[in-house]
Amino acid sequence: MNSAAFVVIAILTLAAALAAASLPKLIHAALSFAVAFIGIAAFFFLLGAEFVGLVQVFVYVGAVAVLIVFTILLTRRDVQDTGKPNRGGAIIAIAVFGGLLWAILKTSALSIAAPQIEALTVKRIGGVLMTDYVWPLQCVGLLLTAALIGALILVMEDRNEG
Amino acid sequence: MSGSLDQIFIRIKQLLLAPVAGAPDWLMQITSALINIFALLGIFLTLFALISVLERKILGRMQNRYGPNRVGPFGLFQPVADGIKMLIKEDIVPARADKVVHFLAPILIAATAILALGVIPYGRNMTPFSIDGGILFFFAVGSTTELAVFMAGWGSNNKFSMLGAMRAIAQMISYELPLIITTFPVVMVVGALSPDAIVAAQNGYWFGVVPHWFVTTPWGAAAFILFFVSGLVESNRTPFDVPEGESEIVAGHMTEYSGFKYATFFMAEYIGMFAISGLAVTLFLGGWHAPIRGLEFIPSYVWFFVKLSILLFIYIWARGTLPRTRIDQIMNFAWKFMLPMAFTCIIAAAVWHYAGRGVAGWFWSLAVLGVVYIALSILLDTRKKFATRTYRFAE
Amino acid sequence: MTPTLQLFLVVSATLFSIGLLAALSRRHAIFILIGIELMLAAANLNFIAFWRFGPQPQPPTGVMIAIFSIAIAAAEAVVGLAMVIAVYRHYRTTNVDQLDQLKG
Amino acid sequence: MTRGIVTNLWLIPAAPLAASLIILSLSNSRRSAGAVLAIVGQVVALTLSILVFSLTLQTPGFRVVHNFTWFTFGENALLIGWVLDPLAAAMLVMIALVGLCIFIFSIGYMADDKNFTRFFAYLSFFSGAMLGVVIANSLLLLFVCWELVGLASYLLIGFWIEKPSAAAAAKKAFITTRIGDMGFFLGILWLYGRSGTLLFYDDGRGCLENAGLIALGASATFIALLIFCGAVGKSGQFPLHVWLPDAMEGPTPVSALIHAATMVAAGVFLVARVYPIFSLGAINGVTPSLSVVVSIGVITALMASLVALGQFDIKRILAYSTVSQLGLMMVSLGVGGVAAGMMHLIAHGFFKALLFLGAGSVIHGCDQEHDIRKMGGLRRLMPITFLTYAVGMMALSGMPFFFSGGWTKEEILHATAHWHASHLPHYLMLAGIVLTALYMTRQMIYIFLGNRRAASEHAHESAPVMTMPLIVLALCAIFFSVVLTPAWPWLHGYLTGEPAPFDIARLIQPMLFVSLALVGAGIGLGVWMYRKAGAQHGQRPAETDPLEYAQPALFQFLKNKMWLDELYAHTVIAFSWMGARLSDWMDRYFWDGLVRGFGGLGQIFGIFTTDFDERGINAGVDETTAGARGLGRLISTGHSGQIQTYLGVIAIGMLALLLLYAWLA
Repeated sequence: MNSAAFVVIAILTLAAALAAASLPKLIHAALSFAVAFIGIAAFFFLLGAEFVGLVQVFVYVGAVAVLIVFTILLTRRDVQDTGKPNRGGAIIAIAVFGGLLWAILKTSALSIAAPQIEALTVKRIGGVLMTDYVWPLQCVGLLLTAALIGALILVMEDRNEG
Repeated sequence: MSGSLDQIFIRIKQLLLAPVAGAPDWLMQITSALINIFALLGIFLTLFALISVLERKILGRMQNRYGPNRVGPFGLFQPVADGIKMLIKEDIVPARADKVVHFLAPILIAATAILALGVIPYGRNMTPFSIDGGILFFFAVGSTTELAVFMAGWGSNNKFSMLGAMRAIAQMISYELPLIITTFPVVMVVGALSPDAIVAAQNGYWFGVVPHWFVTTPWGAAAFILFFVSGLVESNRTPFDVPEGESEIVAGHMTEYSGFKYATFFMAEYIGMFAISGLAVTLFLGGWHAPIRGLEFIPSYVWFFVKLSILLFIYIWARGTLPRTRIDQIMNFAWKFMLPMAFTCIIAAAVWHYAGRGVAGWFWSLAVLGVVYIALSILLDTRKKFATRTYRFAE
Repeated sequence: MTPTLQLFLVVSATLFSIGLLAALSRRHAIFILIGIELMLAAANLNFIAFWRFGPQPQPPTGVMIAIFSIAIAAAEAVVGLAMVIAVYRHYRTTNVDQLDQLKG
Repeated sequence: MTRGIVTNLWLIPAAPLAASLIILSLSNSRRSAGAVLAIVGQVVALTLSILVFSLTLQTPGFRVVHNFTWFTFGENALLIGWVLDPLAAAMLVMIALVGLCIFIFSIGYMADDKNFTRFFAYLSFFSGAMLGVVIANSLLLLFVCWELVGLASYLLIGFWIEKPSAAAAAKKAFITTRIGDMGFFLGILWLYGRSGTLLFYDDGRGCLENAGLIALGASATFIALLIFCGAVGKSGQFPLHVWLPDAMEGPTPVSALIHAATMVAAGVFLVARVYPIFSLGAINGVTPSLSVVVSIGVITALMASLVALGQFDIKRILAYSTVSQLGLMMVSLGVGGVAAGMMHLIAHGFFKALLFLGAGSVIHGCDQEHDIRKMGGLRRLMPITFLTYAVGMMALSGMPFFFSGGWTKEEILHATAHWHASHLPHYLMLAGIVLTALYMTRQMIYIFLGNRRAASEHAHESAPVMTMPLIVLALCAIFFSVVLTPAWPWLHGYLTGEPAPFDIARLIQPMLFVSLALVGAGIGLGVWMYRKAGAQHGQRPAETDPLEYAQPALFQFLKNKMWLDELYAHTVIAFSWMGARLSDWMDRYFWDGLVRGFGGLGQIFGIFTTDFDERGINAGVDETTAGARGLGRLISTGHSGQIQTYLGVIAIGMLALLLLYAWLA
């Protein structure tokens, strides 16, 4: 993996994320959120986890982003971010950032290069999913079903008022 | 002889790469990638132009009139004329539009459509970007289209556009499920997500005559039909073109687009169509394999494009034949029929596999499909459920 | 020179902080969701990076955790957005600093 | 081959059960689908039953079992399994066939019921559960299916749940049978404690085989009696018979199913199944438990047939006849005539189903009229029903030579005559036969002969879908007697595993003529007594029963079921009521007074302490509470209700943790 790609992707991702966090218009924020996630997927590609990257794009750009824009449409009354941003929150976030950065930089053990690995094929992932991680897989399936039903119940309009 | 003809494009690429032979690795990669990209764009934009005029001519024939026949021989230069017209037209952007989004939407939609083309094997060793999770890549990119459509609808701040975008997204999401699930049986049977492996798995012939394509198995046939219908919806073609139903909402999410942006949308729609059909060919119709052993001397890419153009003709045929469906009919069809049938295809494929992939398996999976199909057709029998039509007015 | 693990961690830390910023400072409920998603993505990036830079060969544990967390994040987003819609129906606002019914 | 079939024996009950599940999943409007499914399930069960039946014909004394571990707790596993032997096979065929007839009949009978599909689901469930009882090779499995039968009967008796009487009857049936099942379950536990297995046959180790029986020892008597409690409850033996007549509240096909094929048969079948436990350590065929069975049976038989004389509800009469017939079977089992009892059970299954369906047809024809006094003269209006009903009546009252009931009764009489303990049951049974003939004649006269009355004005013959089953069952009731004649005791031989030689000479034997004479006497008496029944005769008004006119007191006694319900109401229930009153009184006056007294003392003490309390303690307490309240307010300000604040706090905590670790490292 070459550093040029890394730099490009990093700049893209962080810029998009910052835009998602700070743009005044919700729609723009949501779209740049999607871009940020594409960037993260690119990172995964760079790290040799193509499958995860594809899943990332698939889930976030294909599903979550669309969901978000749908929500924005359904709560259309205030698409503008009402109220002034919360100063304290910003300060805390920056403090956390500083702390993390400091912690990462002071640990010298982290400055290592990537070892050579055999490519992580989809076949292998599938095998592991179906053997070692089969119970987590089942649980996630259950969770998703529950989330689906729960979401439906939450947004269901009861007849007498709807 | 035939081999050399078959691999002629590979040779050409090698020749083009020769000058940068000594260059570092990444330069090589970039060059070959660029070559692939330009090849793709060249081929498919030509095909787009060709199809756009052919469609008009075929539709014309179907409707007892001549299609375009003025520009050039048989009006074959019609697309050129259209292109020029589109280019020199004024590009109108609504005043209240969200400029950035409005501008980005066509670019994004075209980009995704073209990206999806990248993973399809067009011939022996002719996969532009062969990645391990090719199918997944295809759908991941395809799912981005919805966002682009939404951007178009939202960006051009217009009721019709918004409604059209909503309809488009709704039906795209609904039909993405059957579209993806119908690929599962193939992926399961082959045991790989990469298109190359899938095509390789469809090599050979039953009893030396019937090609090893998955469409020749019951589950394959069913999955292919479901896939094709979902593809129709995904590319917003008749009979599922409610998003741009001229009679209802002017042109759906493209209402506010004019000039070259509109052309881009138009192109994106066609290229998406090519991509879906190409994937269908790859998954079910044996990719670039020849239908009859005797005809294997014909180059592989020819076969691919023959199959592709047959599918495209069916698209056009459907457009010429079928009326437009209601949005609620489309939705019901998606959730109540397509999805269960898609899941059934998975089961049928599993049955086929465990019954030894032979004649027995063939019959068993046919039985599974038949049972479910009959059950569904009994359950969804709407003949006696015609309710009196109710009108709702805005209060 | 190829990027080291540190660089990836720095990126993910930045991403995390941006997510936190969005979740803490913006008033709109959807922004908070976006921020949370960003933080989750940063965590995934960490998992993958540690798996990649970890001693090889090894089972793809990091990848697995990333996949599962993506699935769970999807579920979380679905429910969260549904709640946003429900809240909006009820209070006619999605501005979280007006939603303080639970104050002590 | 055989092994494989027995291994898959579970398919027989599974078919109707599956059918019922599918039907339940159908919407209420898919009536035809429901009926068809139910019938298909039953047909499958019938075919399989006939298959296994033919299998058991091959070798005399055929018995194959298939056992498997249900679950293991600790070190000992709980095994269940299926058994296939003549007893089971014969019951299977009988249940499946009778059930099928009843199913078909109910298509016509329930045609205009709004819960048509639900009804068929319950029916299938019922028959499936009963088939399960029959094939069970483990007392536990049998008990499970047994309870399923109880549940199904509850659902079906209370099928017209909107009728309060139906609901009450369902409850009564359920609770009454539960009382018996209580004992049954105790018996099971005891049995398991003694023999350590609940399997009937487990090549030598089963609880009905030598090893298990030896393990039981002296406790066998009590175990047998406890199990018999269950049988008493299910088969409506005295004193738990009270639910059976009330069960008539259900739809008529249900009554047919309960009385003929499934529910009540279960009790007799149970006794026959665990007969070795009863007969353990018998001195020439007499054991204490068996004597109990006999006495209960005799009491039931006589009591029921007497009560039947005083009833006017067509179905109640049949219900009491069932009770008495079951008593007869119990007697037969008790005196050692297991084969005779089972034969009578099977024969009874057919002709009782016939009678009930006939009654159903009559009720259907007289638009839901149950009172026989309002019927009459239906002979011409419903010829098929009349003829078939007459066949059933003959069979029930035990007319020999031509009707199945006759032979089996004769067998039973034979068995009772050779009982060593006493001859009393024998003579009582003879009396019972007379009574049976009597009340059946009465019913016939009331319903079919004489002049037409209110309900039978517009009566009409039922649809073929209802009469066909009647004809089938009638033919069964007649031709069944072929395999029952002592001349060729085929079924007897089949059940007992002995050879059944053909010997025309044995056709003629004294007992036969005795019973023939008795039946004749009964019918004659009936004709003489009730010749003018239902019509105005002398100074007797039309609606009073001749017997009522002659013996008012006796008739009232019978009419009110010997006041047994009232007896229970005034003993069992009254006792508990009195207990409640007593404890209430104790509570009100005695304990309350005591408490008051203590309370008074406390008050007096309190007066002294208040003073100190006010000055000393309260002050301190007030201070504390004030402090706590203030603290609470202080803390609660943190609960701003702002999620972002909470998030921020979490973030700060994370940061602090991070710094802490960094500092530690």
